[in-house]
Amino acid sequence: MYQQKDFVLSVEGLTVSFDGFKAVNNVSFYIEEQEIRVIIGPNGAGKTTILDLICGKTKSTEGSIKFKGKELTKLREHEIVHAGVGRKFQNPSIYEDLTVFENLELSYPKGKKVWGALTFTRDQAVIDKVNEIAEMIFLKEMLQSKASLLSHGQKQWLEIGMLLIQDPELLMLDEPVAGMSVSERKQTAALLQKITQDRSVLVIEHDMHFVEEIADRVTVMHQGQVLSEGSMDHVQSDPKVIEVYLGH
Amino acid sequence: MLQSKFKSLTPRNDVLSFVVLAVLLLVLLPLLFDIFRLNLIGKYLTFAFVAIGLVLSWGLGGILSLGQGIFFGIGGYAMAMFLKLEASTPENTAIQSTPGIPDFMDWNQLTALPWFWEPFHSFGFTLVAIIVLPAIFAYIIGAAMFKRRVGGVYFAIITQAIAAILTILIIGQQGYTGGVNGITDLRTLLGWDIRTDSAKYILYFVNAILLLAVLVAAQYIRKSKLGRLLVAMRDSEDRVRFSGYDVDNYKIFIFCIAGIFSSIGGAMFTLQVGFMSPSLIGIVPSIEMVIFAAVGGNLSIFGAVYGALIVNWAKTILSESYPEVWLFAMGALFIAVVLAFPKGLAGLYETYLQPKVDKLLDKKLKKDKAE
Amino acid sequence: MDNKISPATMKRRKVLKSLLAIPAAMALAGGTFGSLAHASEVNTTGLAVTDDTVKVGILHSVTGTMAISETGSVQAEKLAIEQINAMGGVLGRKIEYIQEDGASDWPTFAEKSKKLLVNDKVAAVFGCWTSASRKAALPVFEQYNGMLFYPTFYEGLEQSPNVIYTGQEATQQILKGIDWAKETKGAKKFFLLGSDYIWPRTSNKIARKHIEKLGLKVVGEEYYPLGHTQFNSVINKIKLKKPDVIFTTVVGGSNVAFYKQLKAAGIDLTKEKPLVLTLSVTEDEILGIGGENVEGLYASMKYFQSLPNDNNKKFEAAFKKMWGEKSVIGDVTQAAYLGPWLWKAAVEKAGSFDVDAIKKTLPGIELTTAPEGYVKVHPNHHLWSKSRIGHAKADGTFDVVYESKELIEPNPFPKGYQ
Amino acid sequence: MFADYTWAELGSIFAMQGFSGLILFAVLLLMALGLAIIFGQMGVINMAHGEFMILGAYITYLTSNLFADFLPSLFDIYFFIAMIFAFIGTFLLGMLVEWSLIRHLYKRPLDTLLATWGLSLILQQLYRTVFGPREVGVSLPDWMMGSYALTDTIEIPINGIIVMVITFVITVGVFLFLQKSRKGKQARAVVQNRAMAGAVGINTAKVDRFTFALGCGIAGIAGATFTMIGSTGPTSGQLYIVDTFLVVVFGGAASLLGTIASAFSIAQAQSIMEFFLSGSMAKVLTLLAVIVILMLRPQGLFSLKVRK
Repeated sequence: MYQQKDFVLSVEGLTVSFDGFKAVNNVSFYIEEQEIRVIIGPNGAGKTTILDLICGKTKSTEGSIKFKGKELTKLREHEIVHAGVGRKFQNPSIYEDLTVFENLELSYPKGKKVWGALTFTRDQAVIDKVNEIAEMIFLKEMLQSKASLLSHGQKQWLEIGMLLIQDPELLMLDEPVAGMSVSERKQTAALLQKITQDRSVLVIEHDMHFVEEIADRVTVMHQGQVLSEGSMDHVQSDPKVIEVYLGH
Repeated sequence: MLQSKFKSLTPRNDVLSFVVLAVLLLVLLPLLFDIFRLNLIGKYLTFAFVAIGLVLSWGLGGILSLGQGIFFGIGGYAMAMFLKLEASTPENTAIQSTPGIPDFMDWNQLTALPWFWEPFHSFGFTLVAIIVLPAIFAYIIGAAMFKRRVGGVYFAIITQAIAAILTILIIGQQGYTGGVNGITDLRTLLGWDIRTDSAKYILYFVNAILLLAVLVAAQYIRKSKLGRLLVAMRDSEDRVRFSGYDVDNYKIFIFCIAGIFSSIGGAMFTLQVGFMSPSLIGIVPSIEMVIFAAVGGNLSIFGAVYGALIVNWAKTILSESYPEVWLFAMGALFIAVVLAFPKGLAGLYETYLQPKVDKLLDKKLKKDKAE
Repeated sequence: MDNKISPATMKRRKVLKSLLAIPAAMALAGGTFGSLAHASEVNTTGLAVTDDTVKVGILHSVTGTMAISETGSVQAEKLAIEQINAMGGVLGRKIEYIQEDGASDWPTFAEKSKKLLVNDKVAAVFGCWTSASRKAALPVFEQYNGMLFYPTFYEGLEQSPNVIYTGQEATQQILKGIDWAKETKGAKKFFLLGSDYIWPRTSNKIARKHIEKLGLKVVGEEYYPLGHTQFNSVINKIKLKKPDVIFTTVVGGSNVAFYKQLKAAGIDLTKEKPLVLTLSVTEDEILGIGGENVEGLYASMKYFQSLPNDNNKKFEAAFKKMWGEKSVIGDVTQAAYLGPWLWKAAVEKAGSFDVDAIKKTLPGIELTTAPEGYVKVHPNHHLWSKSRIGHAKADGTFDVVYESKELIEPNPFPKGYQ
Repeated sequence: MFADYTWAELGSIFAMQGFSGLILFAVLLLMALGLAIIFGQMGVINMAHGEFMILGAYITYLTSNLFADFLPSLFDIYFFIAMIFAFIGTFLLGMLVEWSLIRHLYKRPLDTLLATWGLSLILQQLYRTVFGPREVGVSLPDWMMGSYALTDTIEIPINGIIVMVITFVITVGVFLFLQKSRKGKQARAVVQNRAMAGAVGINTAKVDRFTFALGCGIAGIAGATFTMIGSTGPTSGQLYIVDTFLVVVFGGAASLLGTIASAFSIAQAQSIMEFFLSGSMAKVLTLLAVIVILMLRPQGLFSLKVRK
């Protein structure tokens, strides 16, 4: 028990099967406070499924996910969010028909019940917070544009911004730099450095340079199972990992 | 500034639309038409209540219900039950074997009023029922479906099937419901004869004002954060869900609102037309109601009103002059709406007329803009 | 209701009529009546009557699911109007009709009734088919004091001063049919089957009461939703219960399905084991079912196309001349044909198109030229008519195998049958 | 209710009732097969499905008149030729509709609902204008209409057997087509991943048109078959539409096996309840049961569990 107190997230024995196919098979790992953890692995290794399981999008078949001592597998999606877990999807998922401002505003942690949403007013606190986040994600100038007009990279940032405004304790990012130009990628890395300071982060990424840049620890997955775990150097020298990557 | 919204949603345009519609409904139409036509318009407008509800649930929320006739029927039947009880005084029904109960019950050998009819002696209860019953019913359907993530096409087909079931039930339980004939021969409301021309005028205005009130409510919902959330859900439901919203509740809420609006329309239908029957509940009327919203433009609450008016008007005129071709015309209209102008009348307005209107307004309101 | 007419008006009208008769009109009128009065006196309530025309309305479904059934009525009404015009019209005025489409939608019937009465000011309306459409339109006719001639056999339980019911109400159609089945065929056990709405349910109620009164037995009673097309289960039930008579009130598309499936299940109607007695299959319906599928079926109604009297021969010939050799005439079609003739007789007897005037003259109006034979309007606004049983042949026509001796009194609120 | 009957009687009634259930199963399945392709595979909500069926029925009617007038000697087998005509006719109309209407709407499934509803109104009025508002009687050769006495008390309707045989053949045909033929594989590929299918050289427009038309053609065959048991009029098609959609949805839209299972369970449930209850109540209860099950299991009876 004492051990869990140090961990923000502890995943134990997590398994999910789709019609008998075990997409995630008996996976366990632990994330500490302020840690940046990156999950890597070939396509189909079960990385995204892990995130789906943590945020409640997919229900696990077996195992437990504890977030600050709270069992997440029993909670519904929005309760998991309220518990302090934020998640960014692989494809930027934002509200194309709304402005950037409105996109951010909707993620502001107020008026999240039906009645609250009906009576929600846009007060100065909201406006200030949105401006602050917009500044951070390089979209200050775009606040009144429709989100559909943003570039791919800007959409990624916007989604990250939408998470930041909720101030989650655990931030989960699914390929945050995929499809970005080199300069965007640099900006994103800086952004991540900045925002990860006071929270734990779980990232899925393919780009090894990027991983090296940000990761505290790395978990390598293969065929639904954890293949190796440790520092970047450690997993890079792990023969099992080498075999999987080179064997392909 | 930050308060500004989309161009298409600028309050200025909405205020203008609202004023134009109010003038049309409250001044122009009553001046232009005799009470017969005006009463017909009143009838068409009761469908506009449903169409506005559909704009909120379908247009904004992406929830297409093919069973809005259910709610139209709940309101319509609630009102009809009250009026029928009032019409079935022991004096009026003296020739029956059991005087004092509605005539169709007597024909079906009922000798006492069924328990669920009893509360409809009270006008207050009836008014509450018109709002609360559809909300409860919509909540049950919505909770059952949305909590299990039934959506889109499935939801449409299931609501359609529910409308079909309800029709079969009402027709089959004729002793309690009046069966396929519906509840007819309604005469007075709290002693006030609703069949006279003056009553019809008054009812028309009550209906029009209620409609405008519903429009204001719809506008409020649309402009609130909840309205933006619905749009957001349509774009990316998961993102909303993982931003900490219980998405299902929002869907249930808006479905309930749409149901309540429809129910008010149904009640006003009964008052103005003087009867209610299962033919307004089933699959065909329910789909037609969707079509009113589609013709108006499924994103525009004002368009919904015009859609209901114009489609019904066309139906009446065409079926009077060319009974053989009106189905062709209706069919062609629906296809045209989908293929040629998917945003409906509102879309046409936005593309062609609104820029001009904006220009005009801009000129006049330059001073206002200076601040 | 303000149906009353002041005695003063009545008196004035009579005086005027006798004084102002225009002799020249005699020739025009073709001798069917004696005088041609000025429009203002035969029409004191502002109906659409001019010196040489009078407007009436025809209100049936031309579109929608009911168009199937209502077409024949429209044709018959148009034929009657044409014939009346050829004879010189009504009170010397040609009938012009305004046709409206009820579109199988009950509110539309109410709406169009109102249009005909309020906007077009028609002197009479021939129309409605289903009870639901009549129930929807009825308050309109009562409120605006119009006159509706309603052709369909129906469940009764209604009697409005503003409607003439030219079809049979339920007891007229049912009682004699059951008597006949008992006496001629020795039937003891009945199975009642109907579509699920008010007419079949009321009819079966009356039938059940009567059957039980006769000391016979009802072994089953079943209803299927309108438009139902699967009857195998009920056919099995019928086989299990072994009734002598299947008494059916199935309507519309379901009829086609029912008889086809009955035949396929090995129940041969010509063997009469059991015998099938229907209230709802006329020559019109047989067109859709196919004569070979209903050969041997018995139908209880007041009219069959094959009635061998001269009136009917003339009517059939005229109908076919107007609407084509292949057209068939069912019970309702004939009843619809009576509407304009009854109205003409009542108007001419009253010497006025005023609805209040013809309300007074209608009871007691007789037609000796009706295709079904002699009919007479009862004070309850239904018709005295005969009960007949027809036996269906493979060519889609009926042999009339039974005809009540006397006219049966209409009894829309039958005591003891409710 | 069974007290007065012998076991033999009861036995034969239950046998016949079981057979009724099978016939109903065949009818529902045949109705739903075309839609299972159009709605289940392509995602097009074809509200005009009933009207396509009725077109098949009208073609059968025309063919029967043709044979009665010109080839009376072959009247006994006209029905099978009529079915082929019905297939061709509805197939061609399906291609026309896909080309003019549906292909613009693949990304907007709910809009297909509105457009095809408009189409169904137009078709209904077209039938009314051409064939008149009355139902037409389709005469069938005598051998198709009788019954076959299995024992003294068990009689099997011949048309029921024919419906079952036709349904069986069409179902197997559709199954083999989708699973084995090149065209069928292409059709499935397009459904599963349009972009990818296009990229590997499948002419997706052509495949769509063919698939849609095939669904319509099957509806035409169904319509032709139903002239044996149902009515043929301008609005007869509307009678089928709710049942048809429910069968497909209940089965799990994308699964042909599901459609079969769903038709079977709905048919048996309805048939059994009809025997013990009144027809109306049986219908209401069946529909309710289907809806409740769908609420508990929205993906239908059979569905592929996939990672979303």
